[in-house]
Amino acid sequence: MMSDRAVDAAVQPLLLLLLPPLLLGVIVKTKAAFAGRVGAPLLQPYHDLWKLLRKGAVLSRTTTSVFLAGPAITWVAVVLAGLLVPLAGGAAPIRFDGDLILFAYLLALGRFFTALAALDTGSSFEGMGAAREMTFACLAEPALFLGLLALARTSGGESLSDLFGAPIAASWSSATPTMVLVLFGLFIVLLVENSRIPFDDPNTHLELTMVHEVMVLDHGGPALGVVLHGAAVKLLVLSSLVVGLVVPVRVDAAPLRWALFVAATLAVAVAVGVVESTMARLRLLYVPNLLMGACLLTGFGFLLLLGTHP
Amino acid sequence: MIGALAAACFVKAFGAVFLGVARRPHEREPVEAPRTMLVPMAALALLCAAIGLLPALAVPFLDRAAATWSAAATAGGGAPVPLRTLAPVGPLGWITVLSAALWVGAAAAVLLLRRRMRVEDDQRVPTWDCGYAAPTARMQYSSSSFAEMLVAIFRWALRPREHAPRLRELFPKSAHHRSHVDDVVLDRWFLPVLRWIARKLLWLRFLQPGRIQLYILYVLIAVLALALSTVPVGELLKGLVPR
Amino acid sequence: MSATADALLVFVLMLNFVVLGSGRIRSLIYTVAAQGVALGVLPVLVHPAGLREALVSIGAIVLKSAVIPRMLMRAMADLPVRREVQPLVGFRTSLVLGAVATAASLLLASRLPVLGNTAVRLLVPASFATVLCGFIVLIARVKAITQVLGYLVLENGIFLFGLLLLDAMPFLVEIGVLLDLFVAIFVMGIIINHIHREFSSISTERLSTLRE
Amino acid sequence: MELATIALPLVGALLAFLVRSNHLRPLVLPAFGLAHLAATATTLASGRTRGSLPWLELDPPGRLVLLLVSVIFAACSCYAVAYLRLRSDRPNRVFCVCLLAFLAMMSFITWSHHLGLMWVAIETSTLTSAPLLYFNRTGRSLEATWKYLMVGSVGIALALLGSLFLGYSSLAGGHESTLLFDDLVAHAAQLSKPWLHGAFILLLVGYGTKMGIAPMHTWKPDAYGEAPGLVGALLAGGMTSCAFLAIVRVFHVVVAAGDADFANPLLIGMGLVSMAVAGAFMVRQRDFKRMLAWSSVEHMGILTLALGLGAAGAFGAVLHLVNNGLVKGVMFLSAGNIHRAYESKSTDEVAGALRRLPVSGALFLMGFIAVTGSPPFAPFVSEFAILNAVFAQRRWFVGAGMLVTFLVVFMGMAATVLAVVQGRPSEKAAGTPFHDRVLTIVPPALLMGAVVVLGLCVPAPLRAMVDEVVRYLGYGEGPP
Repeated sequence: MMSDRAVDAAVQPLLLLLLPPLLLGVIVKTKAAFAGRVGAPLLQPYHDLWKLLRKGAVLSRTTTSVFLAGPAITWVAVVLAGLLVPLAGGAAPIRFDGDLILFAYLLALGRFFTALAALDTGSSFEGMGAAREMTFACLAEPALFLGLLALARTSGGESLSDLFGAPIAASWSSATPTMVLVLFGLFIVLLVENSRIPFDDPNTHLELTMVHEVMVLDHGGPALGVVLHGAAVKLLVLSSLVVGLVVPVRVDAAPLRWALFVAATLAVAVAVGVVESTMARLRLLYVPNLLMGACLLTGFGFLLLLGTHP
Repeated sequence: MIGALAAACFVKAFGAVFLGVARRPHEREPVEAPRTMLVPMAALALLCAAIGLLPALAVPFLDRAAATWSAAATAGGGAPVPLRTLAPVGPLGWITVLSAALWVGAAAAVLLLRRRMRVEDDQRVPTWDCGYAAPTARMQYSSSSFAEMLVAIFRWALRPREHAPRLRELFPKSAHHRSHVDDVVLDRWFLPVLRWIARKLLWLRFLQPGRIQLYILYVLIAVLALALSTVPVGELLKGLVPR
Repeated sequence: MSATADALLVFVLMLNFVVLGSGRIRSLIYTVAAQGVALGVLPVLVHPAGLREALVSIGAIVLKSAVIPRMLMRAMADLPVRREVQPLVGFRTSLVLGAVATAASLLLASRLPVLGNTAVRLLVPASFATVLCGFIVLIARVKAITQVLGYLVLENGIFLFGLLLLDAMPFLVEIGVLLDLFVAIFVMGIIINHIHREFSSISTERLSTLRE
Repeated sequence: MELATIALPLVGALLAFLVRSNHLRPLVLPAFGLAHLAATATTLASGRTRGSLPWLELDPPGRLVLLLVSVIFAACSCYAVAYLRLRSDRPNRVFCVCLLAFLAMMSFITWSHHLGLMWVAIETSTLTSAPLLYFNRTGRSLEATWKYLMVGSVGIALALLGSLFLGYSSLAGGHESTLLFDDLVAHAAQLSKPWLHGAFILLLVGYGTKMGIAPMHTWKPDAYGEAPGLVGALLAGGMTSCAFLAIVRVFHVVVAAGDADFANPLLIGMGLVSMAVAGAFMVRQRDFKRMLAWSSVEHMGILTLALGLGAAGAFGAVLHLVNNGLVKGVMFLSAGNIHRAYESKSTDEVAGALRRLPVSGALFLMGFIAVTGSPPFAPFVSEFAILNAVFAQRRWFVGAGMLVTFLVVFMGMAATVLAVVQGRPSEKAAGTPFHDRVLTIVPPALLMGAVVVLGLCVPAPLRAMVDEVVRYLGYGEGPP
């Protein structure tokens, strides 16, 4: 078995770095399909990234060193968060009790530095974006935490890897209502964190309507590349949470597991695409209500467990 | 929630103060604080970083402190039940590894990115302003505008104070809008309660009007009150009927 | 022998009411002096005549009926202040209060285990009544000099109760108590003079600036 | 052997009376004050506590109070020299004579072992202290003296009646009537209960009036507010302790008679009432001397309450008696300095005392911190012991009541003291001639030093005396 863990440990970082742009491509493809268009090729994001990394840079006069530090630190934080999550049902490369708290706060760290970088440019657009992002984060984080706590309660473990391994199948049967609530909650958190449609339109050009995009408005060249890749990895990481919930089946053979995982992740990407094309952007005032709803979902799920599980 | 609120608060504070463009021309050029003020701050920052990186170092101290405290908890007798020592609670090993990874990774990424995007100062351009004619420094997000959405969500608790301009003439001249949230707990509940109590206590002053006859009456009342308080009422009533 | 003591005690109780009812300060002083005389005689009657009892009663009579009243009269003489007693609570109410007080003390005394052998059953209620009347005078009168007289009546009441345990109080202490009474009245007299000089009136209404 | 501590001050009083010059007379005070302190020390060290007459004997609490009174008087007498120099415009013959006579009477109280004798001593001390109050010769101090004398005398008259009740209770109990403490304690079991209860109530009210516990406290704010700081220190430190000594002795008789559970609720009730009243009247108090008077009412309430707690509270009560005396000494002397320098007592005019009178202001502030029971100082130790006792006996409401009053008192006093100490002195205040002099600063500083030392560690001899008192009260070994 030892070699199996080693394989996992090796495959996970590679997957973390390579798979995410594919997810973006799949989302764009599904939206195009819905709109009856052919849409950009699946590998388009890889080309964008490659082009951005080689482009020259344009820096604003008002920015300080914080401006460049933002995207860099965000990227590192998100990648580290990725290492905590058991992608293919196995054990995550880094596993210890209480790492779900570290996971949430690594995401928060990334968000923190992106917002700082946004404020550094001194333009009101970035300020607006940062304000909105922080506000949404305040409401999304509790939903994430409650969801993870609910899972921890059902599986009895305290580290992410224990949550998502074998116990998921058992808890589906024993606490199905909770699992359903947590699933929806986490999916909404996924949408918020990656600023997908109901909360923010990733490819709009109207600055006033953006949330996440406007924060990275002033980044160009490699910095923008790093930011995009970081966002993609975050999408993968969060969707792996959802995948861990949805795909309870445990298969021993490593290659089969990984294949199953990739397929499931792509399915999630398609789901995101479907949501994006069917729903329109929510008015900014209603976003807090929806986020409150997510909190209630996961919170209620957690409360349901209080009676049953020790 | 608290973590995110804290993050929002510090982004606001750091951003409004340090980042962006100066909102008002400085009277005199801001100068860095003297070394003696910087060193202590730096030392503390390093200490935090050190504990973050190597929590295993701090654990023995904390254990000993907790042990004494827990031992005192059962001083009444019985073997002192030591609190769960900190060591097994936190996976200190992993935390050290991860924080090291975070530090090294971040530093490497920043340096790499900076080398890739070296731009001389003269080539710098103003921030992209979406073609707006005359962006002024005052258009930046100030701290209250940054927190406006959050304050709106928690309006029921924070009770922000608005100083909105009231438009009177047809062609309004300069207007200003200022909103701030005062220290809710202190200003809204604690001080008013104290003032009310002080007023109530002042009302008691009539007990000491300065007339000496009243003071002697108080002495008599004291005797009667003490006497009555000790004699159970039942016996008192029985006593009223002379034998 | 106890009959005359009882008569004297009833006389003291009567004097109490006269004190409460008297409207002029001069008559108030005379009444208190008379009470002093009555009290002075009592020790000889209550206890078998002995040198100690004789000395105590003589001391009491001299002090309570002669020295103190004269001092108060002299204090009154050089005070060109109106002679009437200013009651805070009307005379009639003071009398009613006095009656209630006497009744209460009689009742209280009846419940307390007084030793049967004392010749005088009336002694304890009389002392309580006098003490309470002293309080009433203190509380219900405005002029400072009437308060001193109220204090005197209070002391008389306590002196009355003291007769019960003459042998408990060493002679020296007995004289000490009397001496203290004299000095207290003396100091109060001086202060009344100062009050008069300061406020040109000895009514305690002027003495209420210090308040919270 | 008691001649030294009682007769000495009387001789001093006589001498002061004879000394002609207004200037030399104040020197008599420290001479006899320190002599008295020396006499007390030798008496206590030698252990000869039995007086020549059967009625004079120094029982354990008496020793403690004698020492406390002697220390405070020594400090006040040194302070008095400078004070009378500053007030050389006024004849101080009566003041010096009465001061020494006052000391003599207080020592007489501690020595007296007979209830009647003790009453005479207390009555005379009231009479000797009345002229001290009237030193300032103003209408207000006259009114304060009249009230002090009147309410005090009425109170003590009740105490005399209470003593006679006690005598009669032993007579009714079958023994020949006696007022000697030893006999009373010996026959305590046979004392007839109703007379004993009546006696305790009258004595508690009587000597409570001299202590200034509510509701008999009404004279205190006027008297301490108008008296010179020196007299206030002596009254608050010495006189109240003697009155408390009288109550302790009476309580000892009651405990010996096995009626402690009759007396304890009364004491605790009176204690709580006085603390509450003090707290209520301390809020928004603009005259800082009256504030000290209310603080004294509060601490007397704490003492009575602690006495009522029985064994556990006895240690705290006795220790608090000493601490309170010392701290009150510091507060009143420094308040006296401030009052003289600003020629006003109200916080409207008095500000910036730390700048105007650096040492007195600092002492006043430290006194405030000590009096409200903050850790480094002595009152914290005793108040902590008392609170410990309260909660050990599961008296939750009493404990809660105490803590609330401590808080209210702290807030009330803080407002006044900080208004006095901080800020900037007005020009008028800066102009007055009075400044910190050696003799006006050293005595309160020494007392403050004592308070700090007692706060850190109770020295062995004092500890022994306190334990002796606790044993005297019949509670065996006090808490560690």
